[in-house]
Amino acid sequence: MRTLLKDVKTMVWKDIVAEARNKEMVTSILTFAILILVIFNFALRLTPQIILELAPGILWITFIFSGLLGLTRLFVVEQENNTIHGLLLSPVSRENIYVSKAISTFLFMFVSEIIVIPLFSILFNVSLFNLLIFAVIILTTIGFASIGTFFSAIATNTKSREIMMPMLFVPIVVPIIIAAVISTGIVIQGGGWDDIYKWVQLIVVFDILSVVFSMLAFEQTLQE
Amino acid sequence: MQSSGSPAIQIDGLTKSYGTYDVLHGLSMLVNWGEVVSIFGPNGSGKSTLIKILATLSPASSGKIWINGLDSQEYSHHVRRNIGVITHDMMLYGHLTGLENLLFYGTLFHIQNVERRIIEVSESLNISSFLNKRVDTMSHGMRKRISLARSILHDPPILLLDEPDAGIDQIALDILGNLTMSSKGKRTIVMTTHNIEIGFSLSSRIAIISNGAISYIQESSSKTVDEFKSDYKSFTGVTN
Amino acid sequence: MISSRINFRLLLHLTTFLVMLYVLYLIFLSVPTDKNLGISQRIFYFHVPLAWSGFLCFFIVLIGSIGYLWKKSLICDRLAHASSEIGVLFITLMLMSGVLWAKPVWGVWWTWDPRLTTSLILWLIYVAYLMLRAYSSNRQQGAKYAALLGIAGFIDVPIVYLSIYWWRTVHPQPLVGPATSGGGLDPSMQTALMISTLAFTLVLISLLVERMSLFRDQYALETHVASIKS
Amino acid sequence: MNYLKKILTKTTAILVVYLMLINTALAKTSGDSHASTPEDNLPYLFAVFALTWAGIALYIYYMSQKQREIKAELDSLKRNQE
Repeated sequence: MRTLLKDVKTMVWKDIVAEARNKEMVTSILTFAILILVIFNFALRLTPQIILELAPGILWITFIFSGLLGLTRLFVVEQENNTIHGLLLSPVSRENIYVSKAISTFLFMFVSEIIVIPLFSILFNVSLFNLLIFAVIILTTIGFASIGTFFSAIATNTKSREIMMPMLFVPIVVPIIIAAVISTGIVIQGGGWDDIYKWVQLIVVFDILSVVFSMLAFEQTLQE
Repeated sequence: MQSSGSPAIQIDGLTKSYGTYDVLHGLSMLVNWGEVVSIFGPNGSGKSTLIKILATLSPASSGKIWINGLDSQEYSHHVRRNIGVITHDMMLYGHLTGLENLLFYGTLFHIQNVERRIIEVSESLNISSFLNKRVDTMSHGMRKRISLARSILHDPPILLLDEPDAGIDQIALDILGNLTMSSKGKRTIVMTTHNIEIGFSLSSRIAIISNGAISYIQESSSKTVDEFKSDYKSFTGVTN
Repeated sequence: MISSRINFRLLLHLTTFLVMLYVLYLIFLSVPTDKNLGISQRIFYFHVPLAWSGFLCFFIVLIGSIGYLWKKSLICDRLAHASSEIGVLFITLMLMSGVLWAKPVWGVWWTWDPRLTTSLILWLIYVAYLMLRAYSSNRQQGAKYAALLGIAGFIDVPIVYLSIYWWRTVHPQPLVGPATSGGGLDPSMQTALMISTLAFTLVLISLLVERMSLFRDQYALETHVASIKS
Repeated sequence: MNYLKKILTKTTAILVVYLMLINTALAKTSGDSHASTPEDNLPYLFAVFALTWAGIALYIYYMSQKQREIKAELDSLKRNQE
């Protein structure tokens, strides 16, 4: 357990330092997210009445597509000098490599989302500053990051990562997309914990399943 | 580290198949402590595959490998601590400095007193002067030397070199040669190379892979380079 | 040996063919026309068996995937690959027949009904499965990745169904659901449905056997070519 | 095997046409007995039927093409070896 924490900490630290220097992941997620928000503003004529109906959908489309952009590039960093072999040659277990990558991904996605939320609130006049919405965002992002990291490892090794990543990722995460959109909508419309309880439960179940599955199966994505 | 009795590397009936096609077929080999073994073979003969399997990067389809007496599939964690691997890939993070890279790998190997060990290794490889530069600003030769430092940081008793001489400059080549010579008797080295002269001069035994198995293995002292070259030709049908 | 295998296959195909002929007789000549839904109700005898055999295919993919990852058995890989192709074919046909049934019965081509939507997601997952094999850098990698997706997809589908089911109750649609499937079936209709399901399962098995043997020949040839080249 | 597939493809095609004809006949009679059920529905049934069989027939055709490719390659290999 202690070595797990230490190894994961070391690897996440490495990802954060590298990210802090090149800012590739967060910048690409963020710029893409802002562009999507702007397009939505032109594409839909949003009156104050319908904005409450559409806001959750817009928010989550933004998160999913900008997140996908980050996920697609996740393992490219490790491929540049074949550093992934460096990791695999160290005595760190494969599960720990997965866990650290998933945590880094979660952090980068979450940081971008935290920046998008106030922007969204300003641009669309919908307040998203609500503890329940944060909880939903955190839990759903855990789901995205955990299964996304797994599929990113697969997609990176195929001939066309840009096509394979969304094809693998989107159909599988349909349940948590639905759950996230609906519970965000309920909270925006004034609903409370009791109204979103079963949706949150669904997200948590998905998170647990995807983390367990990915940890068990991650080794298979790395072997040749 | 060297447990008494068991050889450094023992390979028994190693087979690696891709689908129904066998790259390695029933390869067996024994490497004793302190030996330097060079493996030659034409392209696609399975040299790199052998190194990958020895390095636990790729699982064997059948057959067994013992490294330091331990089954390499079952005790892969222990095995990884005992081996250092050098390939033409640098395995360094461009956005981190040389020092950060070494610290990162050192921590992953749970090295006691990482800083002291890094100083020790950087002095022996003469890399201290550019240790604080970011790797992506270094020259190719500098990176190669940092990469060498990375592979011996945890002081592995066994080194696996997969075409280490491919695409490196003279300085790095000299350092590699020094490293190999200075490790003679201390470290066990298995290397693959295309350069017969270098491989021959560095190693104590020379082997040829063909048809997925070791078809030739000799003490290098019993032959001259030219004799070996003609042997190589007759065993593989190609002049390197 | 070889001739007996071919005889077995011939027998299988012949049986499939005969049962299918009988089903066609039942559907078009024997079974009464549904009073509420009219003649289009006969689509039902294609639609439901296609769905059943499509889902069965993906169950076979799961079995093959587990077998391949666990035992590295190449037969399991062929089974999963062949089954995924046939499953995608069946679900495609099922979705198309669903669309063509929905129009006369519900007045729209498509409803986001849980069953229809889940089938669509399922279809997407297994199209990704086939793409993964096509885009992988080599056959072993493709087989392994596809097997992982075959298992993940199968775990995911019930959750997809549940979420869509809940989602539908939140967003009720102004349309009526399938009015007369299930319960109020005439006994002769039930028999026809059962035999039709059997017939489509036989079609599935026939196709599967042929596709698997084709894969075996294909791989054997590739291996042979690879060994000649090296 | 190739031969069998050819037969299968052809019979399927014939079967489709044949049963479409039957269906047309059927539609006329059933149209009379069920005044309430308009014949408009019939094309849908037609379409489903044709699609299903066309889909399966196409798949069989695809397989037979593959088989032919394999055979051709095998033959060329044999010729090269001789």
